[in-house]
Amino acid sequence: MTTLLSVSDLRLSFGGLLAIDGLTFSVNEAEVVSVIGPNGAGKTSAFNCVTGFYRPTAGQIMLRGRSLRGLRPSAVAALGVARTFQNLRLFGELSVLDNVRAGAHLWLRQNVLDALLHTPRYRRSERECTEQAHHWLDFVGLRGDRYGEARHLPYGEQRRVEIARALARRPDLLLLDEPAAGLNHGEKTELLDLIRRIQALGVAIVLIEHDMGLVMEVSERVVVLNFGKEIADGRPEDVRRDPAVIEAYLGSDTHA
Amino acid sequence: MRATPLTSIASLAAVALLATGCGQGLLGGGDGGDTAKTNEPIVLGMLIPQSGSEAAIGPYMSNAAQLAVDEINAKGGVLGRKLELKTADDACDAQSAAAGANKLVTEGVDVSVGGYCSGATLPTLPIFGKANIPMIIPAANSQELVDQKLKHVFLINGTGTQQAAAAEKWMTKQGAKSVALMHDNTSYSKDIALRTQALLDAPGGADTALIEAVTPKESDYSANITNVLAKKPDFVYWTGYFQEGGLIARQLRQAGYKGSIMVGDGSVSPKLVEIAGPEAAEGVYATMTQTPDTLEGAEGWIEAYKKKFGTEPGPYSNQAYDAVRLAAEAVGKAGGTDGAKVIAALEAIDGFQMFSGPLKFTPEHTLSNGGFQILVVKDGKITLQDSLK
Amino acid sequence: MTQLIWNGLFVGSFYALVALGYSMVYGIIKLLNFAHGDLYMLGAFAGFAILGAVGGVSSSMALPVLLAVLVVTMAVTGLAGVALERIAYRPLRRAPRLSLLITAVGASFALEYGMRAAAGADPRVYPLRLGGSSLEVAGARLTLAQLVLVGVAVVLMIGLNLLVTRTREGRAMRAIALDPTTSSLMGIDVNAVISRTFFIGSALAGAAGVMAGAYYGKIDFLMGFLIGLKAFTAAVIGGIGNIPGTMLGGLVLGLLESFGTFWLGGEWRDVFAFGVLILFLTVRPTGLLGERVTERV
Amino acid sequence: MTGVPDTTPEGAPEDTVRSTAADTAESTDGSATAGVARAAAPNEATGETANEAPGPARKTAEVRRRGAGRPPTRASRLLQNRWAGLAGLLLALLAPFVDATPYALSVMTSAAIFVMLAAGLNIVVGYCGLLDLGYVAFFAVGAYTSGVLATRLDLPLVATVPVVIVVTVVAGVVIGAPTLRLRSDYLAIVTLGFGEIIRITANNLDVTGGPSGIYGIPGLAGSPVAFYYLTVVVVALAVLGAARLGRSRIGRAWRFVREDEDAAEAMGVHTYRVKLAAYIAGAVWGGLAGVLFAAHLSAISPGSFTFLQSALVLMAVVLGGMGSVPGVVIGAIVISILPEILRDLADYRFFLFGVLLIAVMLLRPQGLWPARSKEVP
Repeated sequence: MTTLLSVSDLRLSFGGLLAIDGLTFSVNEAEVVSVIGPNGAGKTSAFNCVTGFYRPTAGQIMLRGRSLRGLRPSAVAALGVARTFQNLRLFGELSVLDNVRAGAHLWLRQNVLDALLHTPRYRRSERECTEQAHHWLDFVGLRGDRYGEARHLPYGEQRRVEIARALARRPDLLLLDEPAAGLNHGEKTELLDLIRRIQALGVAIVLIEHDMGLVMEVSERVVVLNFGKEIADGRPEDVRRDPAVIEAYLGSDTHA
Repeated sequence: MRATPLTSIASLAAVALLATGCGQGLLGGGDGGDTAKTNEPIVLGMLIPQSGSEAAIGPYMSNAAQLAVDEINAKGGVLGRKLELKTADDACDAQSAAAGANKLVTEGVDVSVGGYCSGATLPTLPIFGKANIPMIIPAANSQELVDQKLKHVFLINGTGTQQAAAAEKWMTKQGAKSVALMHDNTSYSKDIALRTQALLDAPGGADTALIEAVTPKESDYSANITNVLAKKPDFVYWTGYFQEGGLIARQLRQAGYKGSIMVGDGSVSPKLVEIAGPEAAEGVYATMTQTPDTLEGAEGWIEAYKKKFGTEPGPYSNQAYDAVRLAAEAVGKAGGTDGAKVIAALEAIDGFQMFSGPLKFTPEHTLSNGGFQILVVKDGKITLQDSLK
Repeated sequence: MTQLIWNGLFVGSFYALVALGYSMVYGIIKLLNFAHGDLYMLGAFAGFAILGAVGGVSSSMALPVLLAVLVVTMAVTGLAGVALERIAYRPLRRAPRLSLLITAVGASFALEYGMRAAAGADPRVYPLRLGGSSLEVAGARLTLAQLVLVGVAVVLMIGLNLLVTRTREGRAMRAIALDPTTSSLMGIDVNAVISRTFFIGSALAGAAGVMAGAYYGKIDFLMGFLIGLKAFTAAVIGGIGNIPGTMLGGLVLGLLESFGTFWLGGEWRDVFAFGVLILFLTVRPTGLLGERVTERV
Repeated sequence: MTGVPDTTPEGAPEDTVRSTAADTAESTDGSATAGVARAAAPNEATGETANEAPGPARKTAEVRRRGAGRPPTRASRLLQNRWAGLAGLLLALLAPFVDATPYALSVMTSAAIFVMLAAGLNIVVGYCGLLDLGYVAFFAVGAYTSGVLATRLDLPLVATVPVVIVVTVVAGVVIGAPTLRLRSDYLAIVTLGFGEIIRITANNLDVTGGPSGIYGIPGLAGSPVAFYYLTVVVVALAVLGAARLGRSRIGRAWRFVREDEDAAEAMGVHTYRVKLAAYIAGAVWGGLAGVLFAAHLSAISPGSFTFLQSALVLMAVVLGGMGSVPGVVIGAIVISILPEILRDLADYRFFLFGVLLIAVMLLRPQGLWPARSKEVP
């Protein structure tokens, strides 16, 4: 198994507050890794560091031996990382198809002159782009209207569109930030299936999730964070029995 | 409307083609030419600001022009034809002016008697020129209008050069040593300042201490005034408009300036005194062309104007009045409204009586005598100080 | 030299007064109230109308009368600001920021040209003027009226600062600035506090308008446009949303302009001021006293 | 808008729908396969199977058949937009046959130039969501560059066009590069400041003729009619170009930025560069409009490039519908022709504009002719 992403000794502070305090983990090719932990543990911050939205205070982030630190998010995306957001971030007033076409931005080969003159290359690339968008919407099993505005879709469908958009990027690494939040039971089952099918495409997945059932079901490894510190990293069944994890969750539960 | 696109476009096209039959379209052909016009009125077109920042000026000019038209018509018109005045708004803006000029051309104007803002008048020159319409410009007077040496353009307002000459003459007469020139960075104002500077630069007499440009429409000119006073001038000449002129006079006095202050013709307004306050305005000189107020024997004219419009005449009323009279004179001399003949008639005029004195155009089509004189604020009123004759 | 400094401080105190309203409104609802400069104009005209209604006043009574007019005008422009927020801004609070900005531009036009339709394009002249003799201090010439105006500005600014830092009202404002949703959950009436913020900010602009009218004498419907831009520049220089910073920014901009005019000549003054604005926004967008926001790339 | 065909699928002849669907597929985001899938969609009921696509496209068509049951209004909508454009152009071309007086030509030429400005600003504000309050700066740069070169070097105006493009691109970069990193509301004021800087600079420099500007700029065509037609053609191409850009990869990226910058970044859109591209495109459009303006008026001065002009262009874009090409064209025509019709109300014009801006934002933020939110497959 080759390592795809390795994060070592990642630190991030906002002013005096230490949001991430020495996080180290790695993800292999086509592996599903979950990052769990109580609210405010620094999970999403870690995502934001990897994808370039935050600048880490210290530490290393390597993707296939290339450092991602200091790159802007679009440059990270260009290296094959795609993500979804904790609170849906669709382009609400654009059509569903256009949303997914965003994923094609990086590999679409056409320039301004092609667009102005409508060259054969423009037509070809637009055709391909639309085909791909339909393909990925089919892949995530979208039932709703693809031509209408994305914001008019039901919540669960919007989640699917966001994943389809990320997949249209054809990433090697997909970061999913709480994809099951707000989904009903049936939708969660479909999500589980979807994650497996994505993995089958050879895409590695890092998952932030609160639904332990889902986490235990799909993950090959689980990383547990608490107060910005990593407290466990291992196979799901091992992590589940880790006293530190139980403490963190029980502790946080009693306070909650 | 549920028509198919093709039918609707076809019907549009049909409507359009039908409409061309009305005569104004491309296929409509000419409108008969000048031959048919012998009994129609002679149309004078006047482009003036009726909206925008200078909107207040428009009525002064159009009223006076109308007064002249009515007087001439009362005496039977010109060549047996009546005069008719058409106005259009230039909003003191180039684009509106171009549209307005084209509008006047479309309405069949024979002579243009308008033009107040120089920047807005410039783009209208080729428009009237192409239509072979002579222009008698009553107010706009920037040097660019003259520099183009256009045959159809005549200026009956004093030019910047003439105003600068009057200013220099008065400064020398007052024994000024060191003159500060202030302008507002508009073409009219800057032109006078630079021309005054050129005259002052000649050996002898006063010298230019500095030229200071200010931003118009502001309230605080203390920074500019500090610059001016640092050079310790004994004469300050402001060539811009009264809004800033009043503030500058006031702030100069507040800053302790004791020397003379003079303003250009754009600042000659009772508002100048009001803004500056009576103390600060007292003794301020102004370079100004002859106005009804300062002209002996103009009382009757002012009365007629007041009777007709219920207000006092204002800036450029007399020039607008003269422009109409001059146009009538030239058309009469030319025996018709043919552009070339009217231009020739204008060039040949010698001794036609106007407010500014007997008229004869220079080869550049400007007044041979600008008629500038020096006014002064006395007891809060603007009065004649010296006619510089 | 001292003259340049005094000129700069005097003009700067006007900038600061107007900039405060900008800054407060921006701080609390992140709206750049483009029409704020026009409230300054509105204040000047309101003062003019009130003075006209009062009639002739002897010059010995000028100062007290003007102070009374100042207070009334502040109330009038304050209410106008509140109305502006209610009509034009509140319905759009959840709309995209672009809509809100465009509305603000529209409000600016409506105020300017509405005033033009009401009062005409010609400048008006205040019937009552602060004149007075001038005195010389350390090589700078200043008038008593200027001292009074600067004094009033300082009092207003100190009062505002106390209000924001020491009172319940101020705490509520700061809370909303940080997080409007949580604030409303905590029982703060967000709408009321925003209204009051508009009232205070607009009242300060109105006060500056009356002071300008009484000192300079000439008022016109476009007088708020440029000072609005300058006040924004001042707020950015000092740190928008930060009250002491904004005051400092006003004074700094006044000084910069004073010296800029001296060095570059009057025709380049505005280019200089806007250049400084762009420089600040590029190099230090948080301004002199603004705190750094968490860096997001 | 009367005269704009308001067709429905029922009203359009069947064969028109079919043939146009084939040759206009390129004009939408749709592709040929999408077009085929369209033909195969259930409600279309053409009964033709010859166009059935093989393989994956076929499959997607079926999926959509199951999922997205939308009435097939797209072909007619497509017709509508394309025909609306053609009808507008035809109208513009025929107008001089109705009225070719110098006045009408002058007003129509100005309106056409204004349409081009609005189309350019629409790229910046409508597509990309960046509020530019100093757009007239690019108009000025274009007009002055061509005017100065033409009068000082005695060049024909056409020869200045390449230089104008280069200069406006540079201006776009110079103005955009430092400011596009700012938050959107700061950007608004900074662009306003830049607009003023350009105007004041033109007013202060000698090479630009100072306050009185440049006069005697040569025209681009012999007669006003010829120049009008030239302007209409150039403007039509510019509008078409802006629309095509809007439907391309970069155009979508602009909209992604407008909708959500973070999400756009996450999808690999270099938001800064994309914004700069919008700015540069807007600058070039504005600059070329400036050349037409200089040729039209023959004299330009700083007074033509004030903040009011920027505000008017913005007004046209907002009124017509931000991001909507037909909307913006109509908005621009309304804004430029209305004052000519209502010359008596000139003094109230800006007051009305201000009130209208607020009213549009409050009541109909999408404008008169909104951008399509629903996609035509």
